[in-house]
Amino acid sequence: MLGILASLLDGLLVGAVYGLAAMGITFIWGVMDVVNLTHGAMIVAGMFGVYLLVSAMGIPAYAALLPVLLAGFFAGVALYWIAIHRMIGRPPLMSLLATFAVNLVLIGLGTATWGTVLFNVSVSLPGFSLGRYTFPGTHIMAAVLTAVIAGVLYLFLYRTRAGKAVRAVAANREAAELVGIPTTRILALSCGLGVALAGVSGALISTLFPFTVLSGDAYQLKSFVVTVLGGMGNPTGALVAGIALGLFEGLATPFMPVSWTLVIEFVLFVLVLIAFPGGLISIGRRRPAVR
Amino acid sequence: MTALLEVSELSKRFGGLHAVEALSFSVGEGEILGLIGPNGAGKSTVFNLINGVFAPSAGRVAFRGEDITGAAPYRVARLGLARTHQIVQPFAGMSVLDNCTVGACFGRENLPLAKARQAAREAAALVGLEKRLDAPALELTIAGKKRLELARALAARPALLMLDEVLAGLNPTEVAQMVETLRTIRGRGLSILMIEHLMQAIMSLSDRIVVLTSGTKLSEGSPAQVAHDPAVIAAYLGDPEMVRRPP
Amino acid sequence: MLRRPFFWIIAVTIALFAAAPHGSDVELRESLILAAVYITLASNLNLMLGYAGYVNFGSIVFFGLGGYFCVYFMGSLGWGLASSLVVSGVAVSAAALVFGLGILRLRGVHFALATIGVNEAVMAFVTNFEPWGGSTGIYLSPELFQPLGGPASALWVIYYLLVAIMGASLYLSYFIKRSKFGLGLLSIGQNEDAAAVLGVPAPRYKALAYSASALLPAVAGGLYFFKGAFVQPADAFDLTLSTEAIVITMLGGQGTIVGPALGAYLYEELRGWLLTSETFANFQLVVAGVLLLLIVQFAPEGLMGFLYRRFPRLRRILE
Amino acid sequence: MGKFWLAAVIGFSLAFPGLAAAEDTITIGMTVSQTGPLNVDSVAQLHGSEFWRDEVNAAGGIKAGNKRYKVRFVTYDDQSVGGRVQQLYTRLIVQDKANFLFGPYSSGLTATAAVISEQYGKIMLVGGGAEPKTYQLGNQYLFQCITQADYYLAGAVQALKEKNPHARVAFVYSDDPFSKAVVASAHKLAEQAGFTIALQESYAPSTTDFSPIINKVISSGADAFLGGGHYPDGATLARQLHEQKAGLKYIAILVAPDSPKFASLGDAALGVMVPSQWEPQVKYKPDFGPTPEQFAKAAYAKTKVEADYHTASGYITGLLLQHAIEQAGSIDPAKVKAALDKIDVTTFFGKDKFANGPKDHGLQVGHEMVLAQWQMKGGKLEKEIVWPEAARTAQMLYPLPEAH
Repeated sequence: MLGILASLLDGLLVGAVYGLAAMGITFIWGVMDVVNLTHGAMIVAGMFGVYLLVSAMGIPAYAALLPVLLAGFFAGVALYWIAIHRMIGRPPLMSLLATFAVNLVLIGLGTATWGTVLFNVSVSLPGFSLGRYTFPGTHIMAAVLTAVIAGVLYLFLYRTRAGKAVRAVAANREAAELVGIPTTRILALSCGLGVALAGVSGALISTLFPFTVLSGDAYQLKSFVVTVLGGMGNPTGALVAGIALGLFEGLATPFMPVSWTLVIEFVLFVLVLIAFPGGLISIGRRRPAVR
Repeated sequence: MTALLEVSELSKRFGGLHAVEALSFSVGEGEILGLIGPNGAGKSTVFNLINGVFAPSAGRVAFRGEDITGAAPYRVARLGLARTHQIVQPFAGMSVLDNCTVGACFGRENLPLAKARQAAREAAALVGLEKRLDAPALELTIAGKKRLELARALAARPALLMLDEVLAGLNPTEVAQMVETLRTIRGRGLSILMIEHLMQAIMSLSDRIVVLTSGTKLSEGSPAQVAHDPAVIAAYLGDPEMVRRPP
Repeated sequence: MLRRPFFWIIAVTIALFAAAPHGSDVELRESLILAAVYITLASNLNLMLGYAGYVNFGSIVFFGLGGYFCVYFMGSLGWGLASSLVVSGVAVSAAALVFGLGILRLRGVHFALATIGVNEAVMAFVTNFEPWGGSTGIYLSPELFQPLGGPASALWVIYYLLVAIMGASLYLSYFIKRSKFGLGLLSIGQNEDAAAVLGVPAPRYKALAYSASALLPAVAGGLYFFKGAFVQPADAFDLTLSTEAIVITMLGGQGTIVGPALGAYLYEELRGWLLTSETFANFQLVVAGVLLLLIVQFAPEGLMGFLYRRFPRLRRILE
Repeated sequence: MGKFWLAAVIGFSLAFPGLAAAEDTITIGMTVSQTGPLNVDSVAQLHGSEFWRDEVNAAGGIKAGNKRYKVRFVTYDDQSVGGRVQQLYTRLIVQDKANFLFGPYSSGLTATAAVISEQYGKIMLVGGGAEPKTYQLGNQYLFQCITQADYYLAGAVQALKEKNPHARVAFVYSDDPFSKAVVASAHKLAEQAGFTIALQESYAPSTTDFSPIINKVISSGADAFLGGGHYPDGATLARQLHEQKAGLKYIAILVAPDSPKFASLGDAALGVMVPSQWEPQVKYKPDFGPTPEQFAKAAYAKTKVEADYHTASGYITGLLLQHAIEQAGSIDPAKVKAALDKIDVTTFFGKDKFANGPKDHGLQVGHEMVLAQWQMKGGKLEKEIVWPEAARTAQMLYPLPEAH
């Protein structure tokens, strides 16, 4: 029994990080109908950001979060102007391919500079244990920081003018323009925020697991699943769906071979897309799923 | 006169909003029925309920005796019921000819490609588009696109043609041409169910008129009867008594 | 149909492909095999992407399943090449019909994500499916090449079969485009709701197109993995391959027939050259990425779109 | 007029014989995973082969009969994917006129490349394809220079038997051809050794978080852990086993712990064992070629990184080919193949012998694995050989310190 409880708790902790990773992609999708295929590469950039800062300047890993967040924001704004600006309003396939192109470039540069060698940010925090099961401090800290970041994002969206502008653009870009919202600037800001979220989730993940330049793909795919479960374009939904997915993995593992959980995850992914286009957990904004 | 289209007790609710409430009317063989009413009366919704774009909350729709309530749009079209859109929906990237050929191919007669192209040319000529056959649809003017909507529907050689404000946005000469076209079509034994705001056009074209307001039928009858029905005047111009009261 | 010039242009292309390596130039054959596979993938993807406007992101699942069926029939059940290929093709397009009825109710990016989901679900399933060797995959012994006259001549037989499959793909796209079914697909691609109102049976046509776009890639997959004498889940259901197929179709010009074919050939030559050139060897991903970014931003209608704009008369000759 | 030129050419060539004979060289072709997930091990293996080539050329080339052949490499990037392998190997054979071939990295790519090499009767020495199936399909020109997958964990099972005959073993391995083959045979050996199999789990290579699996290991009450996969997953497993205090006394993980970078895991690496084809501290007495120390020192001098077994595997493929050419006294493929078939030698890498029955030609039957363990030596994490007895350089740290 304790084993199942331990797995559930693990699922909750890591599910929160899945949720944070997915928030980046669902945020950009929600605001500008763009599927950001550089998401995986941006997560990896966040990981390497922490590694370089920690090894170069010896600062503790968690202190590197803020600089990575800022760097991610500017990278996001740059990504907007390079790949996404001309794609706004055009069929989603175009932005899909534009971001895919940037992803190719990032992976190419990453492999050329760092190869696919392993990197590890050694962080250890006292955790707590439940019988024979231990919960590393790093996982707990990651979940706590995720909650903090999600809270800050919520406050930004619902308690600030810029947040209101972002939500307006998300709801209807043309209408927002008519009432005087500088949509281009808001779109660039949102893209910056989305990539910053991806970067910071990468930074948190780097404190949990060793990583290579190619670790991004697994997280990108996981983010797709979480985004769809949470309802496309719904950041709070993504966080809750991330936790739900983590709990599912925690719950399923004791009862069946681990390799089958992936089969179920993707079958669930397709079924939810068909049956609940709005996502399983679509709290807050209801968006017409089929446009 | 057997009823071509039979709508009985038709209703549609979007959440709390009763867009259409227990509406009944019918369209006879070879008849032109006008459907009028203020904006938001639910006219376009009725069209969408008949040709299956929306599934009705209640009521029944029968076409030539066959129940088509909630049937998919393409099944309804295949039975011979064609319609135009209030906001034009051309196949922008395809030529005018191809646009019409789609109508001919998949309409009532389900024509093979070669015959369908021929039917498409005839329909295009009918609405005066014969010189623009190879032009991509997106290059047409708004009037041209309206004509294309009509041509596409006609190419399907339907038994019943539903026109959704086909005159809206046209200048007077274009209106006159379109009315003339509708008259020639009428001559071929085609029944028409028409939504229109231009009173003199719809009054002159229709055999009968149904007036709709906030989803319910306010009045029905010949154009003359409806024009003098006090309820209709009130709905359009406000309380008739007001005319007599001193300022 | 036969009067149209494009019908003969396809015939000439197939003849060129078949004659080009003329028996000795093995290296050219290997490069053309990859080009033929890419052309097959891109042309069949174009039925969904270019005609019906549906982005099948996970189209590689047909290729992978075809490969697995064929290798399993030959390796474990001892069937001949011909029967394995035919049954694989039919089985995969039937499966596509079933998948299609489910996911074709979705549109736009939701459909694209669903196709990714289908591909990943099938890969995860195959990885756990022991009769197909699970994660080890299936190895084929060289003896299976004997009926085709040993490995050397077998590779030639496989080459000609792949060229035939490529030709069939081009003709399939061509005949569909000129048929009533094609007109229906194109109208769905332009505006699905308006098409339905005009009587186009959208659900049935989409499912048929999805199933048709699965047949030839499945057979090509069977040949490809038979040639490699080994199939494992990671190679068979590699998402980058179907993303490349989309890039190729966009590069060439979606909705046209010659577009994807030209795009596939150019793409294959480019990647082949990048890989074997010293200067770009480890930057080939970067170069491919920058190139795609420029195309999507500045020439979204692709090569053919650009050519049609510059030489409108071309539109009557090339389709 | 013609005679004058003729005389000049002869005169010229006499004056510079070396130049005239245009330097006899043999070309060896191979593909390398410069990009994609297999990049780390594949490039390490390439460095080993290049190190051998440079040494041979420095010594004047391979002596065959009265001729000396310089070695030239032609390599292409196969991107860790089977798609282009056949195109590239065809190019190596046809356009680059490779006399001999080295295999690509990983069993899957080797199987695909074999179709081409077999067809042209080109000898292909494989330093990175452990899976035995490819050699049991009737291929005639393949030679596996490293121990096959089935024996990878054999040493770890026997060593465990000596330490704890009633061990409860957890097998957790990656869903890929290599790891599955290794664990399948290790499972049989473990049962024969009388262990109880507490857990048998495989995970998708893309798995990033192992905590659910590790909880399962804890629930199973296992005290020995055997498994892993290729590169990133092995390291993540080690770190999470440590962080979640799985309470294991014995941990052997495939491939990942062999790289010097594994030490960056710190305490999580302490006591973790890895089956290895070769370690710098092995004590083999070579019939020819460098001793293990000489190789280790020279390799470190060249690459500034302590040689891991992938580098050694790259070097041995070259050394065995060289030996066969020298024995055959010619570079004629048939003679070299005959020499390779008869090889039964000990080098810095250990014993090497190829099976040459019809059903297993080229399979490696001579080479033994060693078991290395990360131990704390003077405050620094070092790899020590802890099994077999003959090759031991330090006592095995068993059971693992309480930290685990």
